[in-house]
Amino acid sequence: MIELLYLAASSFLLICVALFIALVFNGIERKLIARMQARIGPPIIQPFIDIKKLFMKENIVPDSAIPWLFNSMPAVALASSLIVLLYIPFAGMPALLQNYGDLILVLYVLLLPSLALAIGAFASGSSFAGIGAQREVVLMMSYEFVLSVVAISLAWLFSLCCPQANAFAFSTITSKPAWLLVGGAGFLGLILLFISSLAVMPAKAGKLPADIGEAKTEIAEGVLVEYSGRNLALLYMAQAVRVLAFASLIVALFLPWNLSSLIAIPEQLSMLADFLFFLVKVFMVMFASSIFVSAVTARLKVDQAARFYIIVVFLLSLLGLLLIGIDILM
Amino acid sequence: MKKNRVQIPIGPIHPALKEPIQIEVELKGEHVENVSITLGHVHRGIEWIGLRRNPVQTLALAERVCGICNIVHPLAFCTAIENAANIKVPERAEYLRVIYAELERIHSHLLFLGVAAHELGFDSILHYTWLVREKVLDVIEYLTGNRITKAILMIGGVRRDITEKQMPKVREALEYYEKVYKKLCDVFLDDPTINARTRDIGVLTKKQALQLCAVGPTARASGIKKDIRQDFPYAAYADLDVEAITPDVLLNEIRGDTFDRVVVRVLEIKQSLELIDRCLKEMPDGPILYEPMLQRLLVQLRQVAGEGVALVEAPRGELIHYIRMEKSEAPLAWKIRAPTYANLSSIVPMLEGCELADVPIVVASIDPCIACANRAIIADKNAVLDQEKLHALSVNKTRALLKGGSK
Amino acid sequence: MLSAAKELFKQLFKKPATNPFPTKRVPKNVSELLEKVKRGEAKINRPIETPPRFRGRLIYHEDKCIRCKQCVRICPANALEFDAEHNRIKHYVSRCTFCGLCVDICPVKALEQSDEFLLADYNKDAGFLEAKKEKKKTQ
Amino acid sequence: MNAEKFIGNLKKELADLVSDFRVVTTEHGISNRKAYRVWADTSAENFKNVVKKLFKIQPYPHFSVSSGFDAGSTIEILLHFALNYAKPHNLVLFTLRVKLPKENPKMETITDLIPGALIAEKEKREFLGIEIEGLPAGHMFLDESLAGVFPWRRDEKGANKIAKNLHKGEPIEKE
Amino acid sequence: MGLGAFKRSLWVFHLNTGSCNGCDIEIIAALTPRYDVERFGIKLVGSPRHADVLLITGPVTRMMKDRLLRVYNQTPDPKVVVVVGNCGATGGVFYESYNLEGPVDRLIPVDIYVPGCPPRPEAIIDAIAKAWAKLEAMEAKK
Ligand code: SF4
Ligand code: SF4
Ligand code: SF4
Ligand code: SF4
Ligand code: SF4
Ligand code: SF4
Ligand code: SF4
Ligand code: SF4
Repeated sequence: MIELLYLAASSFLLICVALFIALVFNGIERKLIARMQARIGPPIIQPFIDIKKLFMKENIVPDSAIPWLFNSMPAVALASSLIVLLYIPFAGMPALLQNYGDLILVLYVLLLPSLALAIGAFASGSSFAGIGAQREVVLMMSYEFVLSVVAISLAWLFSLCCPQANAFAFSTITSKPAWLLVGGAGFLGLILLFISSLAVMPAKAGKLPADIGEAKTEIAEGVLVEYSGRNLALLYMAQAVRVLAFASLIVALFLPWNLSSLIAIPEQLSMLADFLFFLVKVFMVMFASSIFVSAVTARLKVDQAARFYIIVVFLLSLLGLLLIGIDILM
Repeated sequence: MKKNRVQIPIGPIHPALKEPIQIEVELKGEHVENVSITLGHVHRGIEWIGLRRNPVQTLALAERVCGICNIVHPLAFCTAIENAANIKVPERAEYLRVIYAELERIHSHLLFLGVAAHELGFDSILHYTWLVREKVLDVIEYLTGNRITKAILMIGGVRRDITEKQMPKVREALEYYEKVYKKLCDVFLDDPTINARTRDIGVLTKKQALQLCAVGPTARASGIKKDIRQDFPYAAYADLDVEAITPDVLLNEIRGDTFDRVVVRVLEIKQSLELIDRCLKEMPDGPILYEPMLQRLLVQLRQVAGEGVALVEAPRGELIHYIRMEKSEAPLAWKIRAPTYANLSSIVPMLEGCELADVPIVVASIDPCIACANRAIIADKNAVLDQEKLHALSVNKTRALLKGGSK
Repeated sequence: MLSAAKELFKQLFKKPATNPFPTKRVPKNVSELLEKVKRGEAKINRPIETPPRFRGRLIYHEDKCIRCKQCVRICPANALEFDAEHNRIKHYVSRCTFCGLCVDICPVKALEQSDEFLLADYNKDAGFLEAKKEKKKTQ
Repeated sequence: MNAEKFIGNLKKELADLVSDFRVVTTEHGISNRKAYRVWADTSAENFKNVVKKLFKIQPYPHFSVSSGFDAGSTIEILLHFALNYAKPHNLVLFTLRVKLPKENPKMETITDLIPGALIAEKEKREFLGIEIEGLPAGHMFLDESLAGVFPWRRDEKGANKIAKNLHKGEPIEKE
Repeated sequence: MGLGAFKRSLWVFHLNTGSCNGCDIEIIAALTPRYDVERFGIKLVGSPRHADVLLITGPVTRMMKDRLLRVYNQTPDPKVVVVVGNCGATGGVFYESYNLEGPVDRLIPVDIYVPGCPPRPEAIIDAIAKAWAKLEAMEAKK
């Protein structure tokens, strides 16, 4: 019982911290993009201000919408993105829910926000939103393949190296960096997998060049078009958390090193240092895969994006799998 | 994907179109099956208003046909009146007119490039081009007194000279653009995403362009070497031997797609820079107004009976003004035909078969400025416009009227 | 793409091109700030400088005016009216197109254009031009 | 072909279809280069033949627009063509005038020859109340509330009765 | 609740009701690097439902009248209406016409006018500053 209470309390704490971090990162991102565009840009706390304001605004439900579905989906989106975070090992600490799920589950839960967004958009009854939702789904189908290949490859690798453990469990995968388990070919394979995961980021995060579901110039914010006030605020947060969750996932899978294990740090500070280092890693991943990319690309069309994921990125990840296979089997 | 069709109205208050115009595209899945255009949302009845005022007041009105080409509208209006009243404009004024018009072309084309980038979701480039554009706006403000509405033309000349003291700033701006031009080329002509989104999208064949009376960069991108500055002497263009730019200058081929329309405009920025440079050097001294006294000019205009017509190359293509004076304060007739009015029909063949995602960039690629097209035209409530036109097109094909026209 | 990416990346380390008018960020309290500016305790950033030929708000020199009404007749926006009661010209700022035709036509230079352009107001009739003002600009 | 020669041709070809064939030139620039404007009148019966003839002289005549106004007892329609284009400094701006009786203003469409003329013709129909034969029946394109109003007419069908002065917030008629 | 967040996060919907584009391009210019209104948390949004501020340009043509009213109603409260340019405020140079229903304040309540034809981008920023002041005054009254 105490255990459970402890779990609930720490989950709550983690969720709050994560929400905070996600929004700060979102603010930094907006600032950096502005700077790249030679602008001063909004203050870093802008996302907090925006959300606070949205909560003050009227929450309009369009006449054409199915109200309960329309109103519940933003909450589902946010909740599911937050839950993902509970499964991911943060900064070398074991994940809070590590005994209740594995990599496969996380990948599924990570799908939920996109699905909730699409369902909410369908429920709004607007044709713009409908088109946006269709696109969101098409895109989702195209990149999920890539993620499954990544998951399978890693699991395969770990199942051979640590046969006694559950290969899909985070505790196994993060127990040692995958990079140390492989030789030359496998190393190359891991690099390919890493790159393909990074390539999925813009689509997962709803950022350029794959912000197709929201394409402002074509379908007027698409999936979001009918949302306002509180619902919009929830979706906004869900979006920010989703990016953080996915970036953390990538970090957990590919960059699991801790600062304290690399350089000598006083015992008392090691937790804090690891945590900060983790954030830095997450941020680097976000910058490379999402922030910078979205500043320097145009929006692709759905079919272009889908083709890119299904053909280029998928093949890339398959090649990664193959290389790892070669490495393991030979 | 889905069998039933969805109708997506783009506009009249769609974020991609800053101006109200309604383009209704019928979709099958993501593909455009049918297009219809509705205008009239910004029809202010400018020509009618102009028939209630004296020509100098109307000049201010002509300037507000459009906030973007507000040199060329007054220029065409003045030229038409000068034609009707037999007024000879001083040579220096003709050169100044060219300088102002070319400054405007630079601003307008940069604006287009930014908007095109924005339609592609490439906002960083929107910010970049609009930052670059500020320089020419500064020069325009420096010379005329406002960034946008220049109020610089007057019947019989221009209102303000470019003095020797002002030259350095203009020159400095030209040098600045020489420098950034290379970067602009890199960004727009070599970028893979821009390429992927514009190559072979929204094709307008030469034949279609001729049939639909396309003008300006839209026509030139389809390979018609029409440019009023080259063809028809007005202002100092009579001395300048401008050459119409088609995309084959750079690419050795003409496809008439969205990319070609971008290429033409990028190249025309360079051309405008050269024209301004030449005018600054070759501009003769002398008066800048045929009649510096406004009162006397008005008295004289009240005596005019006659008609005049003027062609001018606006940033978006051929612009024509017709005016008829009948010895009274206000003109008897005034007709404006701005380039977007002529180019709008071309959108329909361009859009057929495109994907929804292509619609904004294809529409933007004719650089539509609906403000002008609407000042007089009205709308089709049903999808008639395109069907009629497509019908007309097929009639035309069978009659094989084109002799020199087709590719 | 690479050239654009390079440009944008470089920009990260350069100063932004923004002119921080009137303040860089939203001030905590605008009215307080304005008070402070009045007292000379705080400063707000200047807008981008207007050039000498700038066509801003009109200035009317009532003493010079000979009441010929040429300006009323030429104005394309009907922004000038002759106020018979007070025997002077009345100008509606919210109708004006700032074209300067009235300035050009006035035979005695009783009208001129200032460099004032920050004219936003809660009341559209607030801009009536009542008394003469000295031109601020030196050029 | 230079403009002078082109105009000679034009005059010859159109001799029995048009009247009052006038060439107006203006000079521009230091070089005093000439710009050529040609004006000609024709009848409602002949005007379409003139347009067809133009195709003989110019592979694809560029139709710029048509203007029109209420001249009291008649309505004048002017078709502006840019001919001999794409030849540096030698474009001929040809304006063909058709006078239509006010009681029954009627003319044929040219959209079968030049599809791009569609918008201009519709405009004439809306603004001057001209019947254009062969132009597919559209709706009233100005807002519904404007049915029966032809803004460019100077008679009782004009727009004066519905026009407003926004500064005063009253109809213009009152002035 | 405090209007502080509201003040620092104004989302703007721009509606052209028949302007000449002059004011519209200056509004877009205000977003671009030289002026960058995003530093105030101002964002142009594509749907009136997301908006706090309506920026209206143009003298309101017959066809745009209904749309103006609809957009106004679609915008959730609280909201601020700003008219940019003189033709929206009074009809400006188009003051007599048969196809205009304006000016804007005849149809919807307007909070701030920005005179100019078109106003410089910084005059629009000045209007925003006046909007802040107005919000503060509203809050002080409560
Ligand atoms: S950002 Fe662009 S598309 Fe969006 S509202 Fe502004 S101008 Fe329109
Ligand atoms: S009397 Fe003088 S001021 Fe009056 S209209 Fe004639 S010229 Fe102009
Ligand atoms: S279409 Fe042209 S005029 Fe219209 S808003 Fe866009 S850039 Fe401006
Ligand atoms: S095409 Fe017309 S509306 Fe567009 S910029 Fe030119 S004149 Fe203005
Ligand atoms: S500046 Fe122009 S619009 Fe303004 S009052 Fe003078 S003439 Fe009228
Ligand atoms: S034109 Fe000049 S002098 Fe005449 S009324 Fe106007 S301000 Fe006075
Ligand atoms: S100089 Fe001309 S405008 Fe001035 S008062 Fe004399 S006649 Fe009138
Ligand atoms: S106020 Fe002037 S510049 Fe602005 S839209 Fe109206 S006419 Fe154009």
